[in-house]
Amino acid sequence: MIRALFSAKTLLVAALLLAALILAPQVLPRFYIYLMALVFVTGLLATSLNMVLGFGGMYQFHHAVFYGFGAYALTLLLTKAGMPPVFAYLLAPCCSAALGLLLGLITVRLTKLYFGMLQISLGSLVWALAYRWYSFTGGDDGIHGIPLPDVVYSSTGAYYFSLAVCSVSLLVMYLIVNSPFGRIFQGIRDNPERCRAVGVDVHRHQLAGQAIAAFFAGVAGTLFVTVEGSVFPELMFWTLSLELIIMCLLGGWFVFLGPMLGAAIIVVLRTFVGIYTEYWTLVLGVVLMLLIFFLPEGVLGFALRKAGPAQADPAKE
Amino acid sequence: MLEVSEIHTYYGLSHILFGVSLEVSRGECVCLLGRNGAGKSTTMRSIMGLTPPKRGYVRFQGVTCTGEKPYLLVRRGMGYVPDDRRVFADLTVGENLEISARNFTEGGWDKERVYAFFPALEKIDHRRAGFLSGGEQQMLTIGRALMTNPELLLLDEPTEGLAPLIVQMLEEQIHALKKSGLTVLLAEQNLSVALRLSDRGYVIDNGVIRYHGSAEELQKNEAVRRKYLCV
Amino acid sequence: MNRFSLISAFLAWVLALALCAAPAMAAKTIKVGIVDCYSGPPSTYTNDVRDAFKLEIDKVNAAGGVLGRKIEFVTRDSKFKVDLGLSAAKELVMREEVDILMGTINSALALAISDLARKERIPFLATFAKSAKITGEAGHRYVFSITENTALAGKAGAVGLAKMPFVKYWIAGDDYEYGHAIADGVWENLRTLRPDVELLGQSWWKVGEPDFTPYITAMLSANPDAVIVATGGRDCVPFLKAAKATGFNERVPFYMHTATELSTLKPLGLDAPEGVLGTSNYFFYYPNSKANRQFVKEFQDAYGRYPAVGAVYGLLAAKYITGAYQKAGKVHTEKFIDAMEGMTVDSPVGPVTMRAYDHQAMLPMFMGKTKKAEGYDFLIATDIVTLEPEEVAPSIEEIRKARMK
Amino acid sequence: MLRIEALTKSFDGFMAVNNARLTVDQGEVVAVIGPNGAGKTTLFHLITGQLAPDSGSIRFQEKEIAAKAPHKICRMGIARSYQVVNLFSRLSVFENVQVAVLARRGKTFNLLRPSRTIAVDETNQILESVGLGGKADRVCGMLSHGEQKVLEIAIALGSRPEMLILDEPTAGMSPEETAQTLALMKRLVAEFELTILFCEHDMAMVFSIADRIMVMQQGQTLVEDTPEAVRSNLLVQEAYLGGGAAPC
Amino acid sequence: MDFASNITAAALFQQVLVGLSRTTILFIVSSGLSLVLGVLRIPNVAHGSLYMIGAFLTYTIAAAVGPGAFGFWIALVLAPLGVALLSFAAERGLFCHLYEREHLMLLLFTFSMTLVFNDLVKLIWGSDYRSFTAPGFLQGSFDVFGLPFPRYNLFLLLIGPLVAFGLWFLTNRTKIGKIARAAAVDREMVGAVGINVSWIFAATFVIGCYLAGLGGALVAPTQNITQGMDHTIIIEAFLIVIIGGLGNIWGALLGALIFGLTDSLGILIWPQFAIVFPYVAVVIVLLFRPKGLLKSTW
Repeated sequence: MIRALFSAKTLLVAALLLAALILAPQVLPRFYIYLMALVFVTGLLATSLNMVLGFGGMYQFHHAVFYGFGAYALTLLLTKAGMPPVFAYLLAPCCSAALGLLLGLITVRLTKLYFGMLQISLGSLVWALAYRWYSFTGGDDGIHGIPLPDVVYSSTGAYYFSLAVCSVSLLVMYLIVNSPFGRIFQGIRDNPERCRAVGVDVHRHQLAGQAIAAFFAGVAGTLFVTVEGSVFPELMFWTLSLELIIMCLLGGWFVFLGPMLGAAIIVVLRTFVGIYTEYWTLVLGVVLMLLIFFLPEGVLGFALRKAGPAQADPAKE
Repeated sequence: MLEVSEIHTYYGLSHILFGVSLEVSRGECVCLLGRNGAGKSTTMRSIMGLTPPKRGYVRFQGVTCTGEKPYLLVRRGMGYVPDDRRVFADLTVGENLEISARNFTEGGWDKERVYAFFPALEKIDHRRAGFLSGGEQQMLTIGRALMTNPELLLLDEPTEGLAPLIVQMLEEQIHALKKSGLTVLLAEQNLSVALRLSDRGYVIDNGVIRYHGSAEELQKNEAVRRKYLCV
Repeated sequence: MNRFSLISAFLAWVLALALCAAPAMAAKTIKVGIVDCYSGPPSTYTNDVRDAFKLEIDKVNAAGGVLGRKIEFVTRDSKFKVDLGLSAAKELVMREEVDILMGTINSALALAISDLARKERIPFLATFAKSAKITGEAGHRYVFSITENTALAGKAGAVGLAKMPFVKYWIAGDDYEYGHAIADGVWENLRTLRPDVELLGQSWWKVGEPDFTPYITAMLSANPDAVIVATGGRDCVPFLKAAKATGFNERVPFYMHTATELSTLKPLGLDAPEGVLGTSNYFFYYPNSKANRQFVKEFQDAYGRYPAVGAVYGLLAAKYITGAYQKAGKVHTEKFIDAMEGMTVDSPVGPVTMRAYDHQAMLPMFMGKTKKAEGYDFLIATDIVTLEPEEVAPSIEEIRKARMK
Repeated sequence: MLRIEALTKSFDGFMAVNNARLTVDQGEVVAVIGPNGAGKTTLFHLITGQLAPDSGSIRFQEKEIAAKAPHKICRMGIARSYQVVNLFSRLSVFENVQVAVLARRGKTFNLLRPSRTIAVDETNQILESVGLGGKADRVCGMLSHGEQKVLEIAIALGSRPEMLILDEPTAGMSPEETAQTLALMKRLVAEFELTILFCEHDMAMVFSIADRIMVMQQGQTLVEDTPEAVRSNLLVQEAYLGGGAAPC
Repeated sequence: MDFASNITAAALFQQVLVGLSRTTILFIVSSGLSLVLGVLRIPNVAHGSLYMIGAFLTYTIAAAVGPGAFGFWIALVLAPLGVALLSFAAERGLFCHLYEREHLMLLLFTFSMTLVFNDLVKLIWGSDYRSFTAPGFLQGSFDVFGLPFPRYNLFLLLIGPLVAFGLWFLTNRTKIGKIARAAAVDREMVGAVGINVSWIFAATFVIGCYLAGLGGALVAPTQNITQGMDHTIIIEAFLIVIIGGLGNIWGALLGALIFGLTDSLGILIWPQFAIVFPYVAVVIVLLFRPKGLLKSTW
């Protein structure tokens, strides 16, 4: 199954990259390790969004809600339910997927902007719930000092854990994107009407796609908790969702790894420009505007197009 | 008056017109005949600047205006009646005409004159254009084009999909326009209407002009008609 | 998928890392890292903290620093976002390797940083976050609070209100932790002090509510004796505007924690409603002591404006830091903390002690009423009653109970 | 096989299809002709479920399919191509057809198996049979118009339909391509035992392949008869050309 | 606790009035958004930023002219014009090159603009909040059935219909309005009857943004003018436009009414959960009318 998707060269590069990442904590200062872990989390989240946005054509405007929901689910399962960490880590993304399914049931009947705005309304209700339910979710103060298993408590432990989970998740998502389901999903993106005409139940696929994307957003949420040890309602606020869309766009939203790159750029940019100036959003805004003007297919999309003019589509090799 | 020379037009990547050339002199009515998808509408759109040709040129009244914005061409004196009518559905008939008013000079076309020309429109002045019948919409698009006071009228399949009676009526009106001195380029599938109206004709097929000659010649040339128009 | 994207992703990564791997350590200074929100409404408060802190630090450095070392500080803008602030704090700890963390007006962020401080064993001085949890149930060895908190403010409000004849109350406020904590604090304490009070109802609005008129009219139609308004900083101004426009303050007396604060009253100019009850830690015109007058003068000379309440927090933070290092005798975190505990420093509001048990600075509270006054183009607080910290702070017993939970 | 009765559909008061009737028997090739705007495409939309009729019945293999969801109708065995090229624009030629094959096989919720290992033979076979075998890896936007129209048919074949509905399959094609498409249609009927319902402006093509012809005008069924009968029908000449020459 | 004890007819009436004045602001802002959405097809997230800039400009102009009614009126006229000027520059400089792009791209483009505008506002005005007051005759309140109704809200109540009438007049009675309506449906054909669509788009964009500025100017006296005031309004405006029907300015009116009234009545009836009422209203509307209440131009 792996062999069918990757060439030997790709596998080699991936192995080297992975080895480099595994060795990184030995050579890099602690802060960069933390930052890389943050990139994994954010990148995984953006990639999960892109599954429905770039590969499914759904205007998923409030993806962050599934991220935050996963983070809260893990936290509450650990603190309130006192569940063993292994189960909590497995169950939390499922909670996100269930929420994705639930919201999806209401939203998939709508298309494009209507879909997106309805999702924002519903997501805002979920956000309001987390924001208001002091006794359960800690309200806007959030929950801090979450009791994490010892393995992931140190920043190196968190790094390895998020690296592992992120790699596996990316691989699984890549498989899904290239599976029959993914193929149909791309068909729906390009032409939902035609898809119906060849016998595809578009809504059911969109629903499933949303649940899967929500699942991985939930995984990213649990990783966030692992890396930061905190949850707070901002994780489900709609502005974060828009930032995620920007990451997809920045990296290239028709390329599988585009959002990963976009997330890396934004996280690194805001951390390091933030050191020198309070006005890093200004820098980001200008960069984005230039990008939309000159590189509408995103950084990675552009690079790929330059590399191979005939085939810009990532979903196939 | 109008000179189209060797234009090549693309829709995205598909090449539609392969070096189409044609000429229309002042006061003439010239028809462009061809089957569905032969490239008639694309030729019209290329002239009008809606789908600018990639190669070749369009010259109007002695000025090369290839790829110029449509609104500038209208100001130069081109009027355009699209094949799918495209009235402004949200506006009333009167409003449709009002916003199109252009280039008015003494004795030119204004709302009154259009209503006098198409009395049927006056009665439905306040009706929303989206609720008109096909024939009424066609009158409206022609009226709308007339409001721009064109010297050359591009008429793209005015009779398409209309009932025979309406076709007949329209034919008379177009004839009247021609008599009033308007230059007309008419794209048609309906051979009989086209030949009755025009002085000369071009036959287009698959983006190439296959034949051109006077109306009589076309009428006589059975072979061309069979081959390209399957009539 | 293709090696190309992998390679380019990796290259971008390396490039990014190379770009920012600049060495950051300078020798022999004490480094303080401040994370706070310097964007948007909260900066009205946070700028004062930073500026007063800088004023005092500059003085200390000019005199040769502490233990022969200069104190330097770096700031990071959290934009009122917890995730940004938290990663900025980690950056300060891990990359800048600061000795002390300080800051933040955002309670959620303060709690998150507090957790980080405990993990990293770095002292964290919370300068503006009002959550009682910081030194209450979530308190630990490495966190200090140099500001009143919701428990303090609530009790102060209750003590003040208990002396008034009101019975039927309505509670309204910003619908977030701070609002509810203040309201609960006032109400719980008030009920203990005056068992006959009665709650008619509550209304809660979202933070940043654009129009308070519907809330005020809804409250008026319930006809309470008094209203307890628990709004955070940013909503005070529009609420007072709406109160003035509807004549709310003339119909129903109301108490609002920060109503008398300079940051609230200054933007309103002379159009603020009069007679509103409020509490605050500090006024530049009260207490009218020599220390305060001198501080106000210095601050005005440096920045051309009156110091607001945040300035006292900034000043206190600077004084605590220098004082504790001095007392510890060497730059050592654990010794620093030992020195901090129970330390008393002088301030414009008199001597302030850092309570050893919960690391809460024992600040006095001033309750007053808004009023126009000659010489100012904005309203000031009058009829000021000082509530001593011993009177309003939660007892050590209460803190212990909270931490046991 | 397909029986349409008293079918009506209006848009904002405009009767696009008005009391239309049509019967298609197993193995037949039926053409629908009529001037532009006569309601042909609307009729097809109604059959395949893109639009729901106002009234009337559409029975396919004795089952009522009016107003059913398009994907359900497709699974019952009706596939269609579109007049305006309507493809999956970012997918390759191979993938375009594969989508349809996968959808038919019902493997669409298979999440982890690489799709390039599934249904490859069948897809390639379809591409071969329509003559697009050599262009499987092209992004479909790069094809010529004629090839895109053929791809339209290939996608429809991917659903393995019993009945194929083609909306102007040769519009915009060169004479050579038209001839090839005609041959393709004939082969399809023979090889796959398909029933074909199509509409077309190219009368030469219509009369060379159709077993029966339905003439539509202003949404109504004007005539439904054999080619010979239609050719000589005065009503048709009237409708088509406003009196004048007969359609060839 | 009894929720209903304070719900009297007078209170209800009062809440409706107050809700209507809130509706005015929402309508002004969201109709501008709707106009831009309908004609130019730009989901302009930066609309909220323009609203904020309008409020800041109002403050600055009023402060520059000096206290009193005169400064207020001058600011009320000039500030929206300033915003219009800014949007004109943005349209000619940026947007007019982007009309063919996908909606998502435009959405993100305008979102990037909000980032830029936000920091620019901070650079120009600082991050403190500002406040200024309406002139004397608009201050205070008068009694309606024993409950105070602020004069300024009455002023808003008068402005609302005025703006609605102005918009109606603009779209139905002026040539540019008619052209804009035509362009909303078929921009190519508008060009083909000799109209320079580009300028129509510019004009529509400027008018839409002017409305954002006007909304900002009108709320300025009732709020503190700060960074971040764009956040709430833009999400509300988008929801209003969506439930009303994209691009339909009467839909914006209807949506604003629903939003304003559910909000203010919610405050009276169930104050603890008032904040969720408008969102629930949106969800209900979209469940039953997935394309919004009135006809959308999309």
